[in-house]
Amino acid sequence: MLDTETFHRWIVETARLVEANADRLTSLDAAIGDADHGINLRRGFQAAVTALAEKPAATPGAVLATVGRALISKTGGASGPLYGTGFRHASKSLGEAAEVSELQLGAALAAAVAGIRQLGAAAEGDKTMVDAWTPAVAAYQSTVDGGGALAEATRAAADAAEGGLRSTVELQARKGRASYLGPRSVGHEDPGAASTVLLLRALATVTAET
Amino acid sequence: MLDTETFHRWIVETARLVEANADRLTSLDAAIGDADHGINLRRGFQAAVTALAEKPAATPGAVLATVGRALISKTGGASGPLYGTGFRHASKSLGEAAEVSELQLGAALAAAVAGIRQLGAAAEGDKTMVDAWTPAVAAYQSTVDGGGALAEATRAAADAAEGGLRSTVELQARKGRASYLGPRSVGHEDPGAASTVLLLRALATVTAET
Amino acid sequence: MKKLINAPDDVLADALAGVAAAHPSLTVHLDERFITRAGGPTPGKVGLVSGGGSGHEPLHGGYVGYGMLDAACPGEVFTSPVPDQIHAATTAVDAGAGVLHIVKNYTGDVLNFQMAAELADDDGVRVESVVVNDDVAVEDSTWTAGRRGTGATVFVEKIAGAAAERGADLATVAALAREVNERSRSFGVALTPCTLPAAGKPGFELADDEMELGVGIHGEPGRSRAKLAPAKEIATTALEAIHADMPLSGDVLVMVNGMGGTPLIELYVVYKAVAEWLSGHGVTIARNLVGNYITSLEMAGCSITVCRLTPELTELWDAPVETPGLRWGR
Amino acid sequence: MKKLINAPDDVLADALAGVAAAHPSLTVHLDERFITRAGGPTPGKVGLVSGGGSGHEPLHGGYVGYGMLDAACPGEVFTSPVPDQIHAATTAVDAGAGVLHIVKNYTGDVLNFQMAAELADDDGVRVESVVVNDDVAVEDSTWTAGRRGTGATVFVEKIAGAAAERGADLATVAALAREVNERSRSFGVALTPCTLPAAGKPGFELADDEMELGVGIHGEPGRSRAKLAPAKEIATTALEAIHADMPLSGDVLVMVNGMGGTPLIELYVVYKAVAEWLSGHGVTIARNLVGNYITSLEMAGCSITVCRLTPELTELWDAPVETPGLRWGR
Ligand SMILES: Nc1ncnc2c1ncn2[C@@H]1O[C@H](COP(=O)(O)OP(=O)(O)O)[C@@H](O)[C@H]1O
Ligand SMILES: Nc1ncnc2c1ncn2[C@@H]1O[C@H](COP(=O)(O)OP(=O)(O)O)[C@@H](O)[C@H]1O
Ligand SMILES: [Mg+2]
Ligand SMILES: [Mg+2]
Ligand SMILES: [Mg+2]
Ligand SMILES: [Mg+2]
Repeated sequence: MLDTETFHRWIVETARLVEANADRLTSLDAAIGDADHGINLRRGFQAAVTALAEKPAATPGAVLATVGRALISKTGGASGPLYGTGFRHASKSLGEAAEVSELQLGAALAAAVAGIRQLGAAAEGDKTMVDAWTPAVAAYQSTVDGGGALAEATRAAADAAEGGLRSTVELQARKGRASYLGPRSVGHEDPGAASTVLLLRALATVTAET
Repeated sequence: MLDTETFHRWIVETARLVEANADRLTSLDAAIGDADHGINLRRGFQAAVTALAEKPAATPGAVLATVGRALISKTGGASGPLYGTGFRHASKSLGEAAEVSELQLGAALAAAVAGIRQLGAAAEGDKTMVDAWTPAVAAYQSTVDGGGALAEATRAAADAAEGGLRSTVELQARKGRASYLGPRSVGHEDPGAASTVLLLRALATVTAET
Repeated sequence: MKKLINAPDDVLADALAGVAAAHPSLTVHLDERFITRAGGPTPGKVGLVSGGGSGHEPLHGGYVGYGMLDAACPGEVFTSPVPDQIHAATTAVDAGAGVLHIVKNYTGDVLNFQMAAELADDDGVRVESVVVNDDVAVEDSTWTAGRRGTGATVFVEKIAGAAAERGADLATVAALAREVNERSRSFGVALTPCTLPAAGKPGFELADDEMELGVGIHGEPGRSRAKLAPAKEIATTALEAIHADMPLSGDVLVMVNGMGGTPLIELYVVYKAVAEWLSGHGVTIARNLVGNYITSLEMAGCSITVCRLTPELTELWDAPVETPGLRWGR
Repeated sequence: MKKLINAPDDVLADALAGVAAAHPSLTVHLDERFITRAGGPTPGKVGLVSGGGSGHEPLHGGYVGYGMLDAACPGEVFTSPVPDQIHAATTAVDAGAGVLHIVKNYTGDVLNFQMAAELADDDGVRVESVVVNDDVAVEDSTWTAGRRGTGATVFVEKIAGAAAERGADLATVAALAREVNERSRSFGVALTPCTLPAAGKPGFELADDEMELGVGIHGEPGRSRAKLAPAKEIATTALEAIHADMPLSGDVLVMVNGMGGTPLIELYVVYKAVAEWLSGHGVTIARNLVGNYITSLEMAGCSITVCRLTPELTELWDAPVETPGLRWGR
């Protein structure tokens, strides 16, 4: 079971990874977008960490609601509303639960990706963060379904996200700013997929000992 | 004695030298001015050559009047009115004469520099074209006074102008755009003094065989 | 990176404070990050709210004022504004007649305005949105995010603003805004890249003899790289791309827009080429703008926007406007 | 060199043709190289003629129109106009009340305007000249060519233009122009050099972390090279130089002017710093301009100009003006 504290640590760890990788994310975005993804997410996750510090959340769901709200309010760009909506949907899925089981976490992750897909209208193969989220959620689910431990499932999710990220290199973008490039978008990793890997890697890290 | 044709060739030769040295003149102006002296003079002397070709002048004085008018009309900058006025004063000094003696040429050169000094209000030592003109006219005069031939006198004038040019390196500008630099104008040749050398070198060339 | 700034993170806050100090006709809500007319909402008038990433000045804050916008929401440099600030601006300018959101077609802008519209709707404010998508450099297909919104935004804001000022209702103002957008097309060319203050290095690279054809206003790559060409050829490339997409005829409104780092003298050189191409194709320039109206930081280059006018659009274009960026008739 | 041009030698001719095509309110005399108001001279009004090297647009051609100039004489890029064109413009705008020449203090401009004034005098046209010399970056001593004329030219043209429009006579208009010049000071800073089209390479060089303090509008070197500093420090340096030369107090008109390659967002960052410095020194900004008003091709940087207003000057500043570069009140 994951407690509120673990969710809090997830966000702090994500913010740390985003900070450490901000330049890389921005460079990826420079290649096929407008060179601000790292800057946007750094601003967004710093705001999320600050919001959690200022008004500590009582439940895992409340953590995610605060994070979603902060991301929407502070990130801007395409990624802000998308990640923010993802966290809000995940939060709703968790409801008032004080502790979260691996099944509940799986449902929350599925809710997140559903929210993102609904808002952005992107399908798998469109070369967006959805290409990292979708296999990650599937890998998590099948690990849990196969009786795997939570730590195993989150690691599988992060690994699958990484696979999804790699798969975006070959793809031509059909959503977001990179789609303006048409065929010239091929040959580059999608920045949003890259940040999704960080998010899930952070989750694997904070749940590694559970 | 110098005929109209020689005066015409003087201007053509000057235009050629200005063209060949335009980049150097512009670089000198870049250091202490606004990087256009070669461009200005090229435009001016091309216009002078064209004007002479379109409407051939009948006397040496008419050649210089046409040149003065063309320089004033087409050069712009500080150098246009200054050189133009110099040529016009020289023209007036020559009057209607069909041929010009070394004495008459000496008077014309003296008139040119007087016209330039009057318009620009620059004295020797102000780091302007006057620093090349003044010793050149003096050298011409003393060569002629000493019984030297015309060819000798024009060569002496060109050499003295070159000496004057070199003397400008050490000077601090007190007139023209370079004066805005104050002490920072020291250490560079004055572009107008450099173009004056070309003008007098051209005169020496076309009078070498007289 | 050479910029007249204090610190990369302070650029927007400092610039907004500068706008506040410079323009008594505007109220700059520094904390909430939006700009309104100083007088508050005009009773009974439809409110016009636009916004987008900063770095395109005078767009959008410079177009707040009589005859144009009621509010502008500047995002971080090249980053769409967030729903909160758009929501706050929308509520602030609503005078009961509803609010039109003028949104450039970028996923980020569209999503953030959409969220803001939902928040405003919860407050009972009627919101219509028009999405500007005039850039012919990118394909408009159901398989992409569609065309980008660029220069036509200035036309939409001016003409819809004039209609709103005359008392047109929300549906009419929105329909006019969409009409202007549909009748407008743009094409941009970059000679140099630009540098986001927070990034510190150029967003893309161009060789000394290269230009980017079809560049986006955030420095997004365009249709192709090409060898730098004379202004006349560049104008022809742009106009042919526009003409291929929307055949030009009759009276047009033309904007030759500088991207921030291009001197006005060059824009006039381009304008000459544009005027000659159009008159050679039987098209009449009835109105024009030459200058920096929608920029991309210090990018060198220009964009050309053409709007096929109708008598109604011409009349609304001519109506008085009084903003820091566009002013005539008062 | 990356420029939107056709050929270096055609820049001015092409740009003038572009100005002619863009502005029906202007008549561009393409062969004689001067720009007048389309309507011809205003009977009984003192004519205002300015001019100078091109590359500073909108100065001067962009300031021809109601309430400002009657004619502008553009020289080649960064080169003063020649007497012929100034003479032709002077004759063209004389409506019997005489003509004021507004000349920036550079030897070339002064000499060429002086020759033109003599030619006009021969034609019986009364000419007065005012020489603008507001740049505090260079020493004003009898041992130099004196101060350079920069940003104050915009103020002189606007205020003298308003007085002429109201029917003031030549002596009065000239006296006002001199008063504005005497009450104005400027200081400029360059972050990058600019390139003359005909030269093909930058007129000077600056390291990646350097700026030129006190730069001239033709890229002339200034007081000193310094390490690039925050906008606030740059504004302080400029204002202290101005204040040391002409103590500031009371109401002022301030211009934060972009040199051509600086985005507007940065000018607002500078304006904030300027406003704070002035209010910290008890000086009130009564009027301001923020934008590109007197440029140096694509140079990045800005200049700050301050004019100590009087009630009369303020009123004349506020008077209607209708030019491509400055417009309000009609
Ligand atoms: N419609 C969409 N659906 C899902 N993800 C999207 C969509 N559009 C963009 N993205 C994601 O957002 C990322 C870009 O985010 P960011 O650079 O922060 O925003 P912006 O494109 O507005 O500058 C892309 O790499 C992509 O993963
Ligand atoms: N007052 C003056 N008297 C004599 N010569 C001058 C004066 N002012 C400038 N010059 C000369 O003109 C030269 C510069 O000419 P040019 O570059 O063509 O004009 P500008 O300075 O207007 O750009 C200087 O190098 C200097 O020799
Ligand atoms: Mg981006
Ligand atoms: Mg020069
Ligand atoms: Mg962005
Ligand atoms: Mg010059």
